[in-house]
Amino acid sequence: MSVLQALDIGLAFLVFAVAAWTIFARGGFAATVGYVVYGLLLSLVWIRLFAVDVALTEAAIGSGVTGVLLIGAAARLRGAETEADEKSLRGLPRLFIAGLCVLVALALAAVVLLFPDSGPSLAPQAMRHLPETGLGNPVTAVLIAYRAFDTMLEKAVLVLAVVGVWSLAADRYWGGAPGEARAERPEPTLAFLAQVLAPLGILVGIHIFWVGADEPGGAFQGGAILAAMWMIVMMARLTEAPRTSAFWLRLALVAGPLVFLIAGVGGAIFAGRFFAYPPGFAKPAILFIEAFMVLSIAVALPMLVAGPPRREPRADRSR
Amino acid sequence: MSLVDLFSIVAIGAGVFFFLAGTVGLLRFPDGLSRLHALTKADNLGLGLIVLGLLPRAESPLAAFKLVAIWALVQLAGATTAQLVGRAVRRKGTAA
Amino acid sequence: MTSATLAGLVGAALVGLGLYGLIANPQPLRKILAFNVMGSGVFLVFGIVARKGAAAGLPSDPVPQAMVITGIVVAFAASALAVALVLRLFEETGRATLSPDAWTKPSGEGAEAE
Amino acid sequence: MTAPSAPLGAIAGGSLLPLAILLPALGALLSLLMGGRRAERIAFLLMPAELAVAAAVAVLVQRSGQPLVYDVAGYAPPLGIALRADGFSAVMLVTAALITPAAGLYARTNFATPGDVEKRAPLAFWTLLQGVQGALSLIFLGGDLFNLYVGLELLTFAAVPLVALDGRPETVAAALRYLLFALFGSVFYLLGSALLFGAYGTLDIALLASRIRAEPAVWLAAGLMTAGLLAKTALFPLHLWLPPAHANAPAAASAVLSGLVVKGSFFLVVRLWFDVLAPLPAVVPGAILAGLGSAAIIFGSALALRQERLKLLVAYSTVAQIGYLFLMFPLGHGPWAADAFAGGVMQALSHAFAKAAMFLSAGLIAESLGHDRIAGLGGAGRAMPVTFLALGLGGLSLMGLPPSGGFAAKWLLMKASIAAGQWVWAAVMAAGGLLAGGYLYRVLAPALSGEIAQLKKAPQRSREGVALALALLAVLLAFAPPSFFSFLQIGRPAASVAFR
Repeated sequence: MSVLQALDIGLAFLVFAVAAWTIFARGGFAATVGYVVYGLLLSLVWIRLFAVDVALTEAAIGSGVTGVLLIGAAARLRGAETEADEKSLRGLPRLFIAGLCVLVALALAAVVLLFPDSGPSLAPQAMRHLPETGLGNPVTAVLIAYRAFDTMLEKAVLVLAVVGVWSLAADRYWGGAPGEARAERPEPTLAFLAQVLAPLGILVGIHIFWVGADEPGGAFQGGAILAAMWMIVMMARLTEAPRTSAFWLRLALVAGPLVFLIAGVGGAIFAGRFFAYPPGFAKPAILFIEAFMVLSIAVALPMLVAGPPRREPRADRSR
Repeated sequence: MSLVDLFSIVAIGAGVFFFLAGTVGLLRFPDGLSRLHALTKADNLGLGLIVLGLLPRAESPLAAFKLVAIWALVQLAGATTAQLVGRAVRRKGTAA
Repeated sequence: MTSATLAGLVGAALVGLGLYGLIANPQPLRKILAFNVMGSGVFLVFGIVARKGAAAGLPSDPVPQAMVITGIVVAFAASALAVALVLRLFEETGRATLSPDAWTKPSGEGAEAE
Repeated sequence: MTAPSAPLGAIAGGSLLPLAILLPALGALLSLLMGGRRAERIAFLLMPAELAVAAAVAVLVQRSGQPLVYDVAGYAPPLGIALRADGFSAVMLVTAALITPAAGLYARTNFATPGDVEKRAPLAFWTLLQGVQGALSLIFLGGDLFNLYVGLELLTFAAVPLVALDGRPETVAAALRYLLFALFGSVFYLLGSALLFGAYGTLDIALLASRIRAEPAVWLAAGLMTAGLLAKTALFPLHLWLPPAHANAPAAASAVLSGLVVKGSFFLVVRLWFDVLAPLPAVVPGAILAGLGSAAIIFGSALALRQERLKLLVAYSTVAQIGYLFLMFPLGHGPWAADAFAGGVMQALSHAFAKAAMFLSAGLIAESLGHDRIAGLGGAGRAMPVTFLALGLGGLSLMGLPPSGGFAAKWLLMKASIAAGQWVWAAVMAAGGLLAGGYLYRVLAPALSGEIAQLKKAPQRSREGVALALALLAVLLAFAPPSFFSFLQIGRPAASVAFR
């Protein structure tokens, strides 16, 4: 036990140090790389907290997909940071802000330490209702059954974010594909990786979604892995990002929240409550909804990383 | 302590040693390519030994298979990254 | 000290660090990084709440766990929108700064009086 | 909110509550899916239905005299999520369901899709507009703090891109700054929620209100959540993002952002202090909030006086008018509580209508003159009298002159603060009214005198009508019957109702 404790303390220091590096490093690119490492370390922390579902999500989305997004941005902004540097805060205001932040952290730490070791919990209630859902993983039950309303709306948040990102395109590119058009042949190494990894990754993604009903995993984590596979294939230039006006793309984007919403209304008709499941029919309904959520996540995350459309729609059509 | 435990300890210990050596190489070697060399060699061996040490402790054949799969995936990713980094270093010239 | 309490302390420290970066660093990309650090600190606070709610044979309360999963996805979407805005600003002006005098016309149109 | 929820949950009307949220969400999803001109059609198809649902919710709340409650998915809190509609929710829901279509009608000219080819700005506008309405409905009805967090994020993601819709660098920068403030706000709100969950094992508002005690975790959570919500509401000194964002957005978007979106986070500050934390003694926090509000009134108005552009002036006046909203907080306990609460709500309503009308008018003025410089407004009022009538009637409410909803709001707040012996708020309100008179005079006096200005193009009658209708609604609030005020108290803890 003491070895584990030592490891915990070491992990805590490491997380803190890498986070500090992310905040204080001079170069934006270096800080971003630090952030990716930080995300991976955090998933270890989540495992130590016995929250494997969260650890998977943190590794896939918090560190992985967010890392790709931020590193891409940092690479493009590399030249832009020197000028802004001059305006960074100095002297008293900086000290004041630092003091404020330390105060917030200390107050928070104090309150966290005051929490009793066995605090209030919804775990018994979550377990009591678990048989009604036909699921074995209580986290999935919370996400898709007890608090289904949250999850459906959060899928709508993803869709709105995609609309927001796309809306930043120049008018002439509207409907076109995101990402630069490149005539180069695919990078052979990356193409090899994509060809080997993608089929495997797709299997793993679907597996993680499928076992999520009973074990750690689920629609978010599986969808994020599928998203990563699509991103690798696009990065290797084996395929291009689709046109943002493509109907199939939009259908895939809204399918998750839309099917969830329709199922929610169906619950009002067949089970007497919005987002309720008819008794005995819960598990198939949940897996059905989750399958569309996986699809939407797998499409929305790469689209959010790819950014606004950057190519004229007509040029694409002639392809 | 059984023979299996001893095997695990030796293999994982050796794996950790290789990781450590690789990290030292990454920090101490003079140029990009030799850093890369140190890192990839040590990581492949290090992770391989750790997986080897863990294999006898796997709960089921499926879990053992997953361990080997992790090692293979890391190999694949490592090899690709090394290629890409190596090319970037060469393109930049000796400056790196 | 249990690992949950330790994680809680780390969470508190991360919130402080992230808050500092969000306010004090002038570069938008660094602010986005800081927002993510701060966000993960908040998620860790949820994490220790979940861990301390271990009951009914579960090592961790599933409800806050589900909230964190939702939160991670939302934080990613926020980062994506922010990054898209920063990159758009950079493409339009050649700079990525929030300071108004860098991109407004001399008349100060649209700039605020600070 | 302390009433037991179980028997009320059985009321069939409760199922209207999820519908009020799901209809706009469905509209936003379908608009993106169908694309092109159909995005606008879907929006206009659904908006009457949404208004009908909002009105039905209000009628049901009025009939039962109690809040409507609905446990989504059939799981009661704390495990599940409850939606609740009290009097305040219902009036805000109706307000949003009126202003959103008004902004939509006004925006039809700017965001039309002429051909078969989908255009960027129209598709984004109609999708996001419905997103805003869905998010606001969720915020007004949500009974669970985490569900409300999702609502806040939904609102942020719908509102921020609206600011940058025309793509100029200054609007992109304004949107980015807005987003960073909003994200800061969300994270703080979420952190506070985490602490409350850690302390009480629920995020349901009614359950929290029955369990809450004055202890460190609660005070820290309250502070964090309030700070986060204030950043989103743009209360002084966290207002820096608002003027550039609201002044640079397209007029229809500004009307929604200034009229409604900031009220969303304000609504949650009220939920927090009047429902979740109601049992706590809140003298000092209330005074701090009102102090910040007072500073906002004075600074916002003074800065509005100095602006050279009409839209910026209107935006700074939003900073000031937000200040009035916070004067209700130190007056929440005592015989005057009902008046103070009604005054705050009245201010939220009248400002929503008045400010939407003013931004729409300002947009018409900018389009007709080709600019919105205040120095160049001479004689414009004589060229487009209806537009300036709408602007002026909106201004009446901002100044707090009778007859207007703004007058009713400020009078109630003043009455309450005098009854409570807290004269300082009354003095601030009087000063704020004078300053508002000053900045409106700067706009209206030259516009209504001198040679008739030459217009580049005359404003469309229908769009002027929309602005005028909103301004008239702001005026009509002055004639709200007493039953309206008792309606606002539905769902309030008995303490504040008893003294009415």
